[in-house]
Amino acid sequence: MAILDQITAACPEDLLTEEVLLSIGEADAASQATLLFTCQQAAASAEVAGAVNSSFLLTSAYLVFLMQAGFAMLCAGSVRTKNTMNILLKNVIDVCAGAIAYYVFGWGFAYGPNSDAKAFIGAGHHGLHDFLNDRGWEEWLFQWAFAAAAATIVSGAMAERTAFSAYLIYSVVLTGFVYPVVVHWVWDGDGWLTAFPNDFDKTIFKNGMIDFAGCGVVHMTGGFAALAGAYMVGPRIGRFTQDGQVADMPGHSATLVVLGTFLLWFGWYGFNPGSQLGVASTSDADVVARCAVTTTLSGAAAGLATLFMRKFQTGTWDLVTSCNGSLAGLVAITAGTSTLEPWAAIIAGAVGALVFLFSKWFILYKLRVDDPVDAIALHGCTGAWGLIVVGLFAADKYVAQAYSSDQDVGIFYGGNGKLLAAEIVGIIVIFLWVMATQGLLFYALKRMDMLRASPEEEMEGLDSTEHGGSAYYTEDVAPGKAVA
Amino acid sequence: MAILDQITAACPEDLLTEEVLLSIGEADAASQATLLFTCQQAAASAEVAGAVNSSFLLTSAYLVFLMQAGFAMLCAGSVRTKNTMNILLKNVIDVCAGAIAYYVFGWGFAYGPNSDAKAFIGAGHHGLHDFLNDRGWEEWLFQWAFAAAAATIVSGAMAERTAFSAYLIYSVVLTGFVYPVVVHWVWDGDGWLTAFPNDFDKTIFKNGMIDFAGCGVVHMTGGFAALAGAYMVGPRIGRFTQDGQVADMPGHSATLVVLGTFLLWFGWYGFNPGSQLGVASTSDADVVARCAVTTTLSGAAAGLATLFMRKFQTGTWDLVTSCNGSLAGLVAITAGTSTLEPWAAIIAGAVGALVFLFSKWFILYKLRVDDPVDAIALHGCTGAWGLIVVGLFAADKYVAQAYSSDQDVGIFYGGNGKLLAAEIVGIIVIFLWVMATQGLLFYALKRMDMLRASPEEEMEGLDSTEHGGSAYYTEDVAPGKAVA
Amino acid sequence: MPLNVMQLARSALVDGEDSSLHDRDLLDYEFDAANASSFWLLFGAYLVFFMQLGFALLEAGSVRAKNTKNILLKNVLDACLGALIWWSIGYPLALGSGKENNFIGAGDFFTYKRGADTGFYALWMFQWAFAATAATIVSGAVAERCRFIAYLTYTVVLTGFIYPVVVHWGWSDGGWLSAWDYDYVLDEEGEAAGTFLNPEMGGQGLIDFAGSGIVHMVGGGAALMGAIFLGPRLGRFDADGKPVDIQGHSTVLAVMGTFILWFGWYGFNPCSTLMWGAMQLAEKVAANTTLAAAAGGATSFLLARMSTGVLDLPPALNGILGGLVSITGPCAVVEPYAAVIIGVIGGFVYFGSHNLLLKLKIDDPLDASPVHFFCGAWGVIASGLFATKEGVVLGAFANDQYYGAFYGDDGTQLGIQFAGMAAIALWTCITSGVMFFLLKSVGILRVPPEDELAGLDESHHGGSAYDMGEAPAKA
Repeated sequence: MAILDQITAACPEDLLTEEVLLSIGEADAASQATLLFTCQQAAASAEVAGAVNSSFLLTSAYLVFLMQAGFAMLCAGSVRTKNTMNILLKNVIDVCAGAIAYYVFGWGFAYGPNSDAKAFIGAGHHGLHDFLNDRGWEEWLFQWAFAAAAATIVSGAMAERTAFSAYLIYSVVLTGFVYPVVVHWVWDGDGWLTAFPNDFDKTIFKNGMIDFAGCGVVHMTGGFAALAGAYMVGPRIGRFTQDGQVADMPGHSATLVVLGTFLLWFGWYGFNPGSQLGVASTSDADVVARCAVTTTLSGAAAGLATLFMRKFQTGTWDLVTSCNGSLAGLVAITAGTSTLEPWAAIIAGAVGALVFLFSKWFILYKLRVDDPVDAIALHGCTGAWGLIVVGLFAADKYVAQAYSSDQDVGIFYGGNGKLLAAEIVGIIVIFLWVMATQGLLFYALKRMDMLRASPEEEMEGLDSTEHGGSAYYTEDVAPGKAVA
Repeated sequence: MAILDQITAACPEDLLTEEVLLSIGEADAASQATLLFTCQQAAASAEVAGAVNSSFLLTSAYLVFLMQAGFAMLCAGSVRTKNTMNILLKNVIDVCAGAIAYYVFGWGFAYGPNSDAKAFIGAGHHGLHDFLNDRGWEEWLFQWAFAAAAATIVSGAMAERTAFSAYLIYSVVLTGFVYPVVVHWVWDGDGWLTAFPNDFDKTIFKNGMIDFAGCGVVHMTGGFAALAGAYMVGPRIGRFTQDGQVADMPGHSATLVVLGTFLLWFGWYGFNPGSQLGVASTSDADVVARCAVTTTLSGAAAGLATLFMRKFQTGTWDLVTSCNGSLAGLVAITAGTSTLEPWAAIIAGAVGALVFLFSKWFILYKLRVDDPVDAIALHGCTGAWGLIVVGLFAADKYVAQAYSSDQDVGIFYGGNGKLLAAEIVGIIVIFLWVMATQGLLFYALKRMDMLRASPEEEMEGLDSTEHGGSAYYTEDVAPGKAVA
Repeated sequence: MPLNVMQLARSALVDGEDSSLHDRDLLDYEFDAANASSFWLLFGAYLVFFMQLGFALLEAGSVRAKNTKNILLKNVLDACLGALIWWSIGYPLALGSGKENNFIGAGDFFTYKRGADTGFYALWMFQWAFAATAATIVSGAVAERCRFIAYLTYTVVLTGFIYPVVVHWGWSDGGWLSAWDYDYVLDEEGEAAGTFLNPEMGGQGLIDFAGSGIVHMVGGGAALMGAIFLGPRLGRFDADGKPVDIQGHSTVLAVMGTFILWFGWYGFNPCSTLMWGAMQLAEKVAANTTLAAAAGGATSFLLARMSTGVLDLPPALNGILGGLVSITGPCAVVEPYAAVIIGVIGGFVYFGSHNLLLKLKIDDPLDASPVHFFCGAWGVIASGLFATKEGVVLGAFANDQYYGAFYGDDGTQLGIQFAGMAAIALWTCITSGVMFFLLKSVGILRVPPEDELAGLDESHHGGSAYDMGEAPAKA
């Protein structure tokens, strides 16, 4: 009978035991139709759930993409007028070159399924080849947006003195190779650090390192690549005076800094909650909404803490540092956003602000590395703190919800230290990997004399030497040079 | 039998009366399987619907959060260069301090379930304690974004002359206490003004006051707090000349004003449609889409009306006032966005523009209160007009859809005036509450001599006196002062 | 047969309204994909509306400081005026549910009586945001010299007539170019016995998924006509006819605008699936959009580097936009590698047409016509080359018999794409050309030279956009 065949096709197999099938055959037409309709309905509903997840991930990817605009504005506001176009172009090219590099190389190294060294690096899916057998487009888009964010972190730290072509090479190497490898370790089921392992025996401490949205993967990678770069390229001319003092070099527009901060905060609502990758079940929706709340509270607490610490330190209400402080809070919560209680998020943010201010001071005065936007302190050091937070405060019920109940929890919740140890191993390994690969790259560029603009160019400003003009023409009259 | 146990587990209890259970036991296997599957299905579908609603509310909250960037840019563009950092920092801190204050105090006063004076104020849920038993995380986030928006309205009105620490105190008091109480009255089921009452006998006129997205709750509260603040702090030096003339003090960047306007308009699509709190049912989806349309048409009509009125009045095509005009249209539709026809939205917006322009003139020339961004006229007065609009134009079928069919409708749709009367009572009470509490606060600050910067500071600009520098450095050379 | 069990199951499932379980959220079966589609469309509308901000900032940054307020005001009004026109006559002429007509729609004026239809308002919002986009494109090309009254006129005509007609052709279910134009075959008794697809176009319609032709060519074509009839800005070409660079006043604003446009494009393209159920398609569209934008930006950036030796920003920004415009039409029917190729060629098209306009001494301050008109035309043609058969099926184009020439189609689809491209170009250029000609002949098109030199902000808008010093304290 046709309707029986239809029922067999549409209904899940475990429902249709022999007994049930027999009795369906004997039932009246109305009952049969009801069953068929129910089963079709179920299939349609499952499809809707899938679409809910896809659209959620797409939306999150768009928000993370908008963080590029945030980075661009933040960095532009933090540099001097004469280098504005230079830093803006770096941000634009990060996105463009990042998309192509991630399409050709990056995704494959991060998530490709055909690798011989599964724990270390992926292979396959390059150029999205054979991609759809395993994955959805929205996953690629979301991951690309993260890769571009990691790359962009560096641009500010090397601002005002780096040759453009060197930056272009760096950007492709980071999004194409260095960053995807870290992603593979921590987020791919085969990686040796992952907290979502295909096989718990093959991940670190048979437990894995929890890095929900990428304190280590994204922020430490970007932040310590920035350290390698800023160290190799050296300080801006005039940053350290001859008697060893540090000269203040304020950015040219605090308005742009605030605009960038708000855009980044807005984009973070894609970055953190989106990392749950789905929203269609009650538990997913709960995790997603909790991520949004902890993100908010951590950013807020860090902003306030920075404001008061700076007031105490300098006697002024410091806008730009407060903005960076609230970003530090957002970085600090990125790893633990799904597993921390709201009060723990406030602690993570407030202490994160302290970590940020201390490492900002340490990098500038002790290491004497010149970082115009404090990217190293903000993303690298505070990112490491964010990983430690997880080892301390990850709550048992939330770990069970977002990961699994077999995994270790924060030591304040009775964890046995495996999680904290995994986080610390992760911090060390990511630091070493990034410093080694990016340090080598920047060193090579330096030896080839490609890394830094000449002192004359730097004094004049890169906008006029590399980019053919200035970012601003407030004068009424056009400069009047003829176009070639 | 296993399948009966499964049915008992999966189906809602009130479905399974004794009679039904008996008859299920007698039914054939197919019927039993159908019922089981239907119940499972229903649960799965409800789960997806719940997730769609959560994700809708989160997205709306993100958009409302982005309005902070809009306020920041709008206010920054409307003040003079020398006070830019000051106003930007106020906006940043509104978000940060607002989040902490709303977390600790605000939500509990607004929606806490354990109050002894249920009609007036809530209690419980402070610090999100025991929160998850009743509510979802996304609800807190959405409400926090509204609280921060209400607080930020004031910053512009008191710009360029208020001491920063006074503003900090105000901001915490508003988001922690004054605003949540109004929310409780109008939006909590126990409030005495609410249109969603748990018990119709306990709300005003047994009908309630319709304020869908917060003309009264958010905009009047912010707007009249701004009036109290601007009146207490007094006009900027030079705003009123000695012969009683009003001196023009244009803001420093019209570009920032437009940027802010568009960000606000974009965010309003979270503010108004998001206030339906859900989208998954057909009637919810209808209401949400209609809110978006009425919001658009009212903002558009008000922008155009302002443009032509200003052209008639001044002879120029006035950009900044037109931007504020379209924002006035958005304010004017906020209360009635779910219950007005599109043509009524256009009327609400166009008349709203008139209300805005008239009250702007009245406040400046008659009350002689100096409001650099016209926040009082824009949010306070136009917000009151928005409540009246509802009493006039709320359409019967839309009230039935978004509220209930028992409630009164606008008098142009045959209402008996109860709704209009409730709106007017709401306007008066919110005005008095805000003026009394905030007036007292600002008066106390003034008496303690904490409210206003000194004349010298004001002349020099708050950026350099309170915030350690200028927002802009267009000069090439760093000031070269050593960092503390 | 214990009927009550089956009835319970049925009523719980089918008509929740009458069920005794109505009040339980658990059995709220009202939720279905149609409501989610409304949400999807609204979300898309918000993102596309956000593009207004992108255009505003891009255009403001690309003009001189003295005309900033002027161009910003135009962008604000495109949203305001656009909404009221689209509400009153635009939507009705484009997609109104009136009498069947291949050329122009009619019905649903003032959204009258449609408010109760589920999903109507969501679609209206989405379409409004598109209409406002088409109108905004023009303001860049006529920047710094167009009279405000002329601006008001062309916005009304463009959003109220020129653009809706093209939408009707290409996207309505009755348009002569539409891939969803059905004619009903009647049997002897006059009953519908079958459907016949797009008789005007030989059974197939134009593949223009999100509007490379329908939106961008219309906006870009009107922009080109505006730039031609207005003539170049004073000082744009020197006495020998060589172009003189006129720099925009802020690159920061241009970059900010470009990023916001790219962001908004994720509403423009993926949400053009219009349906929640087509999320897999939306994902692919989003990925294609990204790749084409990146490829277009990189290409144009490198071309400019090779031709001028300068690592310049505007070519990169316009190249990104050129890539986005190019992929807007084909985004649903092509593979990712094709999206990269389309973006690369889009970069060339932008760069070439930019230089062509300079040769012809046409001054388009924002390069609105190279980006939107020429890259839009390339996007329409690209569909005829790169559309895969699977893509045409997945993109829900009603007739999947025709697809891209590179995949073995006999060229029919490519021919249709050329015909559609030519029709849109001719319609737009002729109607908007006539309009700009009329405005010019009555002398209200261009501001007087002294106003232009002083700047429109000073002469029309009551002062400069910026006041970086102390307040003038004028009474």
